[in-house]
Amino acid sequence: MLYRENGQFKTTYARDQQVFPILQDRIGIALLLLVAFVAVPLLAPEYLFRAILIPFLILALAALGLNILVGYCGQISLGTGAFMAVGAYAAYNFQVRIEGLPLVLALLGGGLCATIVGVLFGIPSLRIKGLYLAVATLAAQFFVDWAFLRVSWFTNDSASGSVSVSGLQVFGMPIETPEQKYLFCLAIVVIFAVLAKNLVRGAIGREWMAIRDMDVAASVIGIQPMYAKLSAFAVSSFIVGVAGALWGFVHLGSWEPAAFSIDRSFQLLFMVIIGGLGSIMGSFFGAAFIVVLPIVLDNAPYWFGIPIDTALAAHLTFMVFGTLIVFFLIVEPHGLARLWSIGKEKLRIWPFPH
Amino acid sequence: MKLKFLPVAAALAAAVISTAAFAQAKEQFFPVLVYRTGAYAPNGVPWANGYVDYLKLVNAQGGINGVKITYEECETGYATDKGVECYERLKGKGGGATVFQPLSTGITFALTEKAPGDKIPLITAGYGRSESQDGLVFKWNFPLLGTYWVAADVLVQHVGKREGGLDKLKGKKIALVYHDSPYGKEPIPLLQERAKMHGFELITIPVAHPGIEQKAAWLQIRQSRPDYVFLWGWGVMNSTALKEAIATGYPREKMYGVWWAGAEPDVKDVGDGAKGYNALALQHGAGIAKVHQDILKLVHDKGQGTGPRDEVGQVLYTRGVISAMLAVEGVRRAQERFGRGKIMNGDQVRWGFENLALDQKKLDALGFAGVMRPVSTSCADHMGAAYARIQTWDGTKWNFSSDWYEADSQIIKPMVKSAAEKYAAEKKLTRRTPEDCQS
Amino acid sequence: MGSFLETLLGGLMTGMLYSLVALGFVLIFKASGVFNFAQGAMVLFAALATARFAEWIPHWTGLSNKLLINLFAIGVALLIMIAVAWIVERLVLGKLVNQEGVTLLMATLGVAYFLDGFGQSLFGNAIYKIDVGMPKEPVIALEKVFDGGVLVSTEDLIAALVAAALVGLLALFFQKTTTGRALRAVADDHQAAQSIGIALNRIWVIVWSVAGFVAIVAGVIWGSKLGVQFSLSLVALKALPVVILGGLTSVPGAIVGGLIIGVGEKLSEVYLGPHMGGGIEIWFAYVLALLFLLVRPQGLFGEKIIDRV
Amino acid sequence: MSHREIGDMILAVEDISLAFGGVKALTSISFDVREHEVRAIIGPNGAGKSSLLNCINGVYSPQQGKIRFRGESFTQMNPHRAAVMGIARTFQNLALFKGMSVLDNMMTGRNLRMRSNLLLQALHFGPAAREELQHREFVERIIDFLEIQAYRKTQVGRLPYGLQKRVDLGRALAMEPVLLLLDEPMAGMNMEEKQDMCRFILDVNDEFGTTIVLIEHDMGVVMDISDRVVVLDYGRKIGDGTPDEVRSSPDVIDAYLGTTH
Repeated sequence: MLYRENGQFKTTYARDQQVFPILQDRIGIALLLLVAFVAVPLLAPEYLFRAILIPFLILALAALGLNILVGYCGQISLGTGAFMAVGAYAAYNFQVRIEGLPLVLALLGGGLCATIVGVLFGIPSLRIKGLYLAVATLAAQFFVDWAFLRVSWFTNDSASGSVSVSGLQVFGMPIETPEQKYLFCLAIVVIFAVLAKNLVRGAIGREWMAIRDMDVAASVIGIQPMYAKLSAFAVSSFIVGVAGALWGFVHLGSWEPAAFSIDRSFQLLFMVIIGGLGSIMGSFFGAAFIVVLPIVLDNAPYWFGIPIDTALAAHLTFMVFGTLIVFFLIVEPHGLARLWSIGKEKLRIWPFPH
Repeated sequence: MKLKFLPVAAALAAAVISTAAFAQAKEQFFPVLVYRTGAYAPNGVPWANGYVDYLKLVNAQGGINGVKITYEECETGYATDKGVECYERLKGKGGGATVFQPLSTGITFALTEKAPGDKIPLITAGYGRSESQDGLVFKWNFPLLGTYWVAADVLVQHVGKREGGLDKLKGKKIALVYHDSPYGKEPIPLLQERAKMHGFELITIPVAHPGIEQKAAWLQIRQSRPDYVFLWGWGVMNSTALKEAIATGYPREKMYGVWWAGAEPDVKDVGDGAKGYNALALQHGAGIAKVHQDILKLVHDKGQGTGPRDEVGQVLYTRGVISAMLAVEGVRRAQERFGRGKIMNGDQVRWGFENLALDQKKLDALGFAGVMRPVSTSCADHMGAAYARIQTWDGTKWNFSSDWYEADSQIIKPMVKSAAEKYAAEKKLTRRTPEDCQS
Repeated sequence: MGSFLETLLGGLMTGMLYSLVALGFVLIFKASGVFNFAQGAMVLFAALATARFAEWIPHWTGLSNKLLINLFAIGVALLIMIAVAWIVERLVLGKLVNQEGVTLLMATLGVAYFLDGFGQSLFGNAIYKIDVGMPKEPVIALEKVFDGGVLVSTEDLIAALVAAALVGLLALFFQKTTTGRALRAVADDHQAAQSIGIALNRIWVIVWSVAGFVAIVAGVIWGSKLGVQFSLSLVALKALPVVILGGLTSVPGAIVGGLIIGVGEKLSEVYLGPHMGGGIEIWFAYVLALLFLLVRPQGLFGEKIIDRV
Repeated sequence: MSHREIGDMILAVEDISLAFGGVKALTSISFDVREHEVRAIIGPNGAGKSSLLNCINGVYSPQQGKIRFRGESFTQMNPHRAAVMGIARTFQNLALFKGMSVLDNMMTGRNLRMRSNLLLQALHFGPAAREELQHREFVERIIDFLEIQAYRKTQVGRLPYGLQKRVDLGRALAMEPVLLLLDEPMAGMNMEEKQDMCRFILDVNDEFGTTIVLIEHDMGVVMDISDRVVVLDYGRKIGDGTPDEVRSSPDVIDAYLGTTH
């Protein structure tokens, strides 16, 4: 009964164009942010921060970036891990080579380099479509991994090819404790989510979706496929690059190309599809699902005090994970975001079925 | 979704913490990072079994001066981010983790950044980052028994001896076939150093994870005809390398593996083809010593064996046992200073590892006679020993085929120092003072 | 020159195996429009089954004849793969008809996860042996012509021949048998196929079973080369550039593509690798395929896509 | 019929030929369109009507011939330039953006006129926001005009066919086109839907003075609303003139006897 838009008349188009036209949604979001920014830092234990929340936020950001490319512009990419890697290593180089460069600038710099690489590997999309493109993007994946292993300049000539950062700080505030790290990531993620939302509901977003849905018609309306596709690659890989930098700097602290392997790319694609193609919120759902599920699964035996062989537990995790993936794809091919909105619809007209 | 998961996860995590909180007073908690699944499981499993079996043995013998050991396994799958998650999951349990041993160079790198903050030592017996031997910079890392620079150095010494003197290496070709990862790259600086000294040519041939695609690598070897091949592999890469060596007709006698490429899983299913293949032994080899008999008697016979019985005494199993023993002895040593029969925290255990004095007598008492040599660490030297032997596969088992070599500290020390300095500079660390060493 | 020939041969023989795995992809894509990322998992699963049953059968039956044991083991594995095919059709594909290609792709990844976990918890996760009596020692040919001669790995040679035979067999199966024709019909147009009374789900089970069989052969060959172990599931990755180079829907494409990729990989690694620090074969294949696609977006033999308005 | 004076020639198709591989779709077609007029293209299925439109707005590029539009002449158009010059187009078998709402579909028609860059859009601030609003208002006028207010936020994929056709028209109108190409706007509609559509087309032609080229099968409709008619058969022009002239042309008659009924 509480969830209603009755009596909320939109007198101007501006009001109508808000991201959350319904009052209750706005309140909900406000509460969510309140919890995320205030309650969680006060209550959550360290493990939750380090092992779940921080990875969740960073990967959600990456998924958000990928969603712009796959969900909004319809260009499948299996090279996301590579773009994350570019972001991470570029940011690293900015940091070690430019004395006293602020962290935020290093991260954004990482994002920019990822953008360049992303656009470069996006060019084939002007000719190659669908699964062919998907597999073609693997070229980016493997080439980039190789480059960071082989070209020692990228790793500042570390003998092992593994790089590490420390002493992070923003505007004089250190980013050391899990709470600080969490809040830093959260802030960045929220900002990017808002920016991304604005993009996808604006002119460029419409161009992306037009290309996705019917590229011939789009070009007839005057949309240039080249601009639309490459801008999608650019925006997407920028966000992904920043996420990669965060993954290296904030989450791992020390990393090697293996941290951005092809498994990562698949993992992110999972998030986008399970969460919901073409939905900002879906990226978060997907990330939560893919990050939390395996951890919950292989922690479960200990929580319920069932002594279970580690290997078996790991295999069961694999099996349950795979099954759930398939299950969700069958139940709702359009992802959790769709389930969510259906739920809201039902709630809106509750208790009347129609 | 997020909202739904937060409370759930929070509750569960809380549950974990609380169980940890009222964990029985007199128990020392050992987290066990393992990989029993994935591409590297065949090598990860025996190590893990040995590690856990030894912990069980210690408990069966009454614990560490009466302090019982608790432990929990966490599956890393040899993946860095899973490793980090495991670390975070276990570090707070059982009243605080004693020591971590990730058995993965990648994970070691990641944990090296986290351990100091949590004051938990890392043992990386026979792996990890070579410069972490320098305890004045790497306060929490303990590459006990040897690093990859030690391994590479010993291998060069051995082939030099085989040629009749290091000077005879001039103009020779040595190919390094390595796992394309931090692990495989570690030895390269030292080999380059040695190559400069003795004037042999070093050919480096990377093999991509997981190492099942080596045809090209071995075609290169067949064409460049190196006098020796050093194999820096792990998991399926090792057996594949041997098979390709057979397929391209490279003599196994001229192949030398690092001590992670010298165990039963690497040669078993190659069988006779691997005859003559050599590998380093990280001090110990295969075979049943007193400690193994104890494990069989007090653990396996009680039906508490972790793995199959015939695995006891295998190379990687024994390495697991030794790793566990080192961890336990660190605690014992710490108790000598901070109170017998007490539970040691990470900082105290670190002191223990820093002041290990495992002489032959102690080792014999522990049942490690003939398995390994004495280890004694110091604040400055976190390695404690730099000895290794060569072992050779005769088609059915490993036999020692050389006596002990000690790595040449003349060469390694300066490399460690400069590398450690570089790290300290990057991290803006100051070297530890003598006072700090007392702590 | 001798070494060049060796590399070329090595490439061709490896390529033949790639073709074999690629064929698995193509078959399934042709008939059901699914880009089956579970192919690798199927190879591992099949290999594990074969290896383990080859171990167990003697214990159960006291059989001692190696050939018989292997045949039995492969037979059992085949039954299992057919079961897998049937289950996949029932529980996964049947429920996902006319979904987006990428959704199906993700579903197969789910299947892959399941098979990896299931296979290893069922059959174990150590290294297992498949011994079909492959000769291991190489032979040196043309010693007169080049110094050092040309080394030919007999094992690879046999493997390549078996693969080639199987590929030929499947090509025949597609061209000659009624089932094969039915498959082709389905591939060309699902509705039409149904309208002339071809039961899709039956076809799919058949195709997945055939792909399962291909997986077994690939698994046995790679398995006896490398030992059966988790990493086998990664050989499928090597087949991806092959399928896009050859065209997702083309059997000859898979064959030719496999050979091109195999040779390209090995030559690049051996001759370019040393100048670039090595390890380039992992991406070279993909870049090769990518550049090729820029010229021919539908791959070597893929059908051209014309979108009309 | 509407009372607005026909201006002078705005579009001329000169001797266009198009072939796919060996198949000839169009052979040396020529005709012209005058400002403000409603020009119909008729002909049996496969006569090449749609291909002709595709040549005019550059989706296909003819092997031979010229297209002269507003004084400029092109050997081959490209879709973007066509759009910039004010040629809009609807599609025979709907080519709407199924995943997007009615509103967004129409807003894409305004994209060409939007100037603010990525960054501004991302911040959704100042000019970007204002621009978005102005265009929203324009599109709302078209929505009112087409009487689809109720479906603004609905995904077009979910709309009934007739309404989708309207949205298709609306998207084209949003471009404020000079020349509007309609490819069978009434195909598969029932009587009153057709009447509505006729009304819309004529109103567009009236109120905005948009020049219209439409393909239609329904002879009745064609004869009612068009000023002049081009008749194609097997890719050749077999008739051109006012409805009455065409109706009485012998070639046209037997072409149609040859195909329909």
